[in-house]
Amino acid sequence: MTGVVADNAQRDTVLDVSLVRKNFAGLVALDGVSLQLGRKEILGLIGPNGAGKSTLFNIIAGTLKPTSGTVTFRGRNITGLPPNRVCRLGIARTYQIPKPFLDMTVLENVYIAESFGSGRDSKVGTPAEICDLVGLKDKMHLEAGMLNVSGKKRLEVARALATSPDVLLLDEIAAGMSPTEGEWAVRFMEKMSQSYDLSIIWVEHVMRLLMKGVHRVVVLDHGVKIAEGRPEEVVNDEKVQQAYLGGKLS
Amino acid sequence: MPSVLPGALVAELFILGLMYGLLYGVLAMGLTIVFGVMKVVNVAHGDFVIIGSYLSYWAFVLAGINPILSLLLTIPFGFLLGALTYLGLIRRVQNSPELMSLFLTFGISTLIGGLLLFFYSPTQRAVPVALGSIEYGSLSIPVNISIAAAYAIAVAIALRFFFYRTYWGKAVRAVIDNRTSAILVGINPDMVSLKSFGIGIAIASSVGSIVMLLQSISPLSGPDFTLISFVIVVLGGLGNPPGALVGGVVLGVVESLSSLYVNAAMTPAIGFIIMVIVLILRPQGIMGSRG
Amino acid sequence: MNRSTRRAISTMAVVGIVIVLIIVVVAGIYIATLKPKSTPTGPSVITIGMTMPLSGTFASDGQMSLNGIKLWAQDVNASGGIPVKSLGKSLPVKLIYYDDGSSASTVATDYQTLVTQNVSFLIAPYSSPLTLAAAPIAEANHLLLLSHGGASDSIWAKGYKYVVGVLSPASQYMIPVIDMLANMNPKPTNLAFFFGQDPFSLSVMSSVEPYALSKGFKIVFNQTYQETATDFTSQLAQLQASGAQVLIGGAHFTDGETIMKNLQSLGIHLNLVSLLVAPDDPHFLSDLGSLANGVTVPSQWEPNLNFSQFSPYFGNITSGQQFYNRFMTAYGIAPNYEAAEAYATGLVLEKGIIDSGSLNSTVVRQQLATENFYTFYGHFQIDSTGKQIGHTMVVAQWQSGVKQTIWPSSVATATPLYPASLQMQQPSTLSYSGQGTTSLYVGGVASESYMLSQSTHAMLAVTPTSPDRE
Amino acid sequence: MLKGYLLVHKKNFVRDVVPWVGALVVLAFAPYFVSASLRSFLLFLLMWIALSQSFNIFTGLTGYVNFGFVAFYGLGGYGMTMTLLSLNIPIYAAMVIGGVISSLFAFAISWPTLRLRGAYFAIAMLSLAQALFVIFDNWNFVNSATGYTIPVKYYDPVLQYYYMLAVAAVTVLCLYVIMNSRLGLALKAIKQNEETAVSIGINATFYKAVAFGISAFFAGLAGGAATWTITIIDPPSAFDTTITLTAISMSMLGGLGTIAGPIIGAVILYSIEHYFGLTLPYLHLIVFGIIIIVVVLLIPQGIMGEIISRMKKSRRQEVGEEG
Repeated sequence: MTGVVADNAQRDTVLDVSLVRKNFAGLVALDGVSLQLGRKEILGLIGPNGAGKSTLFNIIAGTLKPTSGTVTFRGRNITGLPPNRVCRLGIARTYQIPKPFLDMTVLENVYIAESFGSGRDSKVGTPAEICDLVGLKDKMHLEAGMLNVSGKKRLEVARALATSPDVLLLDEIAAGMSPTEGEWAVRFMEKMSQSYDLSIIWVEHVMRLLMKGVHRVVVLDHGVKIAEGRPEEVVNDEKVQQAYLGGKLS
Repeated sequence: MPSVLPGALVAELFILGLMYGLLYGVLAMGLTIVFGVMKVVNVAHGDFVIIGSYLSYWAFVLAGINPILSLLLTIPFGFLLGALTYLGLIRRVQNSPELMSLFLTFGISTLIGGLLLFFYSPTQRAVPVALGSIEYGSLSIPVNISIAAAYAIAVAIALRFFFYRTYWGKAVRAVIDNRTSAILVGINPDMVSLKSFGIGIAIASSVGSIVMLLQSISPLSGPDFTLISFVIVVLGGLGNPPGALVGGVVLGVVESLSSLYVNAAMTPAIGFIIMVIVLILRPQGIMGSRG
Repeated sequence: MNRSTRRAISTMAVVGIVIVLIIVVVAGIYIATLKPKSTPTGPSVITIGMTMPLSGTFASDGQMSLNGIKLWAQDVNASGGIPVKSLGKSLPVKLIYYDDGSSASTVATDYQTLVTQNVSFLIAPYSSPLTLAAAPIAEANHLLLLSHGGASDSIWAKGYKYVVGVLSPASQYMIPVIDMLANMNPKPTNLAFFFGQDPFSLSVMSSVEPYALSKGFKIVFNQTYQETATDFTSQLAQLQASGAQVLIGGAHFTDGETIMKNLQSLGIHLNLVSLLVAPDDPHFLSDLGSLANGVTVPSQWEPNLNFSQFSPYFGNITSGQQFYNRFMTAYGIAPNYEAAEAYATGLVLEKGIIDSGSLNSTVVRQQLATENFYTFYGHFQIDSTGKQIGHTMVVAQWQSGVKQTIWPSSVATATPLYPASLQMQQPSTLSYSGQGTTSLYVGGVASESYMLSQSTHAMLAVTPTSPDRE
Repeated sequence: MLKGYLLVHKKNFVRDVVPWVGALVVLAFAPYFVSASLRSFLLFLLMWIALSQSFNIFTGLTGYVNFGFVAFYGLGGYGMTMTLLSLNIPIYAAMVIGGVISSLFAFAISWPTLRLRGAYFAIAMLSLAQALFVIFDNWNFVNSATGYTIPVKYYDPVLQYYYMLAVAAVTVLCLYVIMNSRLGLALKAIKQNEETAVSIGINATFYKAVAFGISAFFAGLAGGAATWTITIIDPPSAFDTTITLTAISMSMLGGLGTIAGPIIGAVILYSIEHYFGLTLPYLHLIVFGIIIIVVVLLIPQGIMGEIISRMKKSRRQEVGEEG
């Protein structure tokens, strides 16, 4: 199997996105984007609105099929697999606009994710423990619809963690959280990544926060990867500055 | 007996199908506008057609008014009825899930059917208006169907004018296109909904008047019209008024020409089968554009 | 958390109890309302049960039939009831009837209910499918089921012992029309068949097709249609192209009218049109006006028929005209053959009870097997399966606003209008032919209907086809 | 297996099960002490319970409105009748075959139709059922418009009652089992948010198809039992859209997605239809229409849905106090 060979060769690459291209009715949303995610790595994915970040997430998660290019997860080609298969293989995601099961309690939300997510016991813990971890312990029995924005974002994270993922796709988790909560999120992700062998791709608009939390940054603009590297390098990149029109990055 | 040449027969069937299709299309336009603006599937559409038919029937019986003239009665009446139905009932479920409006209009349909049956009995009604046919060589084109087609074209032109030349028409188009943006540019969506529901029902009940020229009706015929409209609307794409016209013509012509090969008893299945195929292959309708 | 789940459980239990309570209460109310009805009426009244399609597809036919039977019951009771020898006295009749909404499943439910309500005899609902739905229940409960509006031959092909037909079966409907056409001058050669896709019409078609071929006719167009279809223009355009001279077909009411309207709008020239059921109804004239002219219909009965010279003759009503007038006075609308056959069904039952002297369905059924008599409706005689073999069909035709009997010539009141094609072609202008007849049903139901009398009505009423003319 | 602490209603066998068993026992002995006409009323009430409940199994649990529901009923009826007449097997076996045929049809159409959502799915199913009607009406293999009659030798109203009771009871039981199973959990998630459900690994296509098939199976069983009782089956009665609409109205009035809801709805609406239908034929349509409109406007979740949401509300307040 070539997959096994690849796995041996690049033991540290968990997720490999290669030359992914996506057209929507003639519009190019992604134009040959490649990126690699290492084990226990937290990768920041940034770019102005319409850069193609969400499209890339949807392609990795299986919601969209790429026009061309491949997504390889731990040596296995997962391009075009349906989202439920992708999730069961070990890639979990959150939504930018939280999409919980509104009429279920927080605990039930997490429980469902745990029981369908990976098909094995969660490596993170029981549903109640996960609720505790993300700080929703006292709201466990509230219906998800009753949570505030911050609570819903925490629930997104809890639900994703409950599926026992190896790769976590975080979509603007800190947006809607207070600065203190944001700090917590950064520390939390750091901890999760280390304790549970979790690799993370993190899209965030609150740059200041993101720069603290991630090991590496990939910058997209108009569907093209324009920069990649350590946060401080990327911030000073000319093309990135241009893309953001006036250095909003600092 | 003068025997018509097969070529002429095909031509005649095509023309008949085309003219029926135009009427189908306009009937369905009422439904599709309502769906486009409000995302309400109006299951009671056909029952409003029957209300129009009864209005024309009584106008004829009591005052001897020709069904074509009674359009002057059914159009404003239909608009008023639609506006009132919107204000009293539809408005309350507009923001609920689609399911709820489906159920609500189903309730309205049952109620209208029940009321008509209760007051007028299930006996069929027809207006004894006899119109001949126009002969072109070996073609004979019925006058009543020609009138129906002419009316359909007139409505289509009037709607085109409304949609592209008037403020409210543009507002309706804007809401169909993108409700949120329409609200952002200052369009009052409730007013648009009110007017489009009124227009939808006015079209339905005016078609009811025209139908009196073509066939007998009874309080039980409503759902048949609803079903035909559904088929057409799906063919043309839900919420796409020009699509409805195209869908209607396609259905009319296919039904008419298929009668050469298929026993009449199978004809009603043709529309349904085409529709299911279209739904599977092109859920956005044969017109092809999404939204 | 425990507290809340426990509360939830008890609420679920409460809900369960509520359901049981609802069932019990509804059942209780039901029993309470039923008790008085189901107490044995004893021999003080003859109870006859039936359902009628008063809503749904067959509603207008059902209403006519119901009126016919109710009129019979009224007449019998006015004359002091039916003498029952075994009881030594006359008993009045009582009708129990429900609306079945033209639905076979409702028929099944309602007849199951009826058989528990001490009925002595059953009358079938109008139409073949509904009669077929009622038959097994009558059969299993050994109750006589008289069919007045179920003509499909299949009803008598299932080996039922308790189902008796009063009307001619479907296979007989179009036979006299073919006989008549064979005698026409010039004799047409090309026939078009266009029947409805339903058991009754298919039954008619399957017998007329071989018969027409045996008489040397050619069938140049042969299709069936859905009764619910709203338009037949494309089929009729092909019919025209096929060179057919005569159209034979139809199913029930609405479709028949639609065929006529479509024929007219296409300007099709035919020598004759003969449709099932629809043209017999007086609404056919009021709905279509002069367009009705020349259309023929195979009929079970016409007002101008007179059987009083035949014997044995039974019944208070001596002629079709008398029934016509009687019905007109009672309901304000002209009877069609559905009304007449329903009334005659009552007469057949009456005769069976009188002659057998019993209220036992089995005994009366045996009696009816031996009967051979005439009523205003015509001859009654059944074969061993219960199928009607005595009664014969006639052909009627609309002529200048009057429905005339045109075949067989022995009972004809007018000569056939043939070829009738000139009436099919209307001028291409708007013309109102005749005024609409409007019947306004008050209260909707099995109640009487009131007429807003119009000129058509008067035209229908004044059709003095006196019995002498026969 | 589900972990008990997560369920809204923890199983309490005595309180949860006793009312149901009680109702079942009462209904089981009913033929011995009620009049034949009441028995016949109960028989058809049970048919409507079975139908509205099997409608509920799919639509109530997934939120997809199946406007072509009657197709399952009709196919079950035809399947039962045709196997009974041609193979001469026991009625229950014929009924099961009818259910299986109906279920196979559901699986066959699930791939194209279940990809559609909302109004599209509703209209597609409505049209499919109508198309089936026309096809059966013209298809000689199923005796076209004439249909079939069940011979008198099979007539047995008491046995019919028990069969219908069994069908209704099994349907309700099955719904209960589904709701408390992994399948039920998956469907609950799909109903609330299909996209999220898929994103946490739920194979929505598969679970929806399974629910569709189960719903069709029980509707087919009920169709078979009903056909046996009615004794006649032809296309207009087997594919009568009114059956779909009645099942929808019943489960909606009672509360879609609940166990008791469709039963309550069936009891109320069938009683109305039965009483008014017998005496005032058109009035029951008016009453039906008004009930539906009022339910949609005032209690869109139905009677049981309303009760449950009030329960939740009070629990929420309780939790709020505790927290």
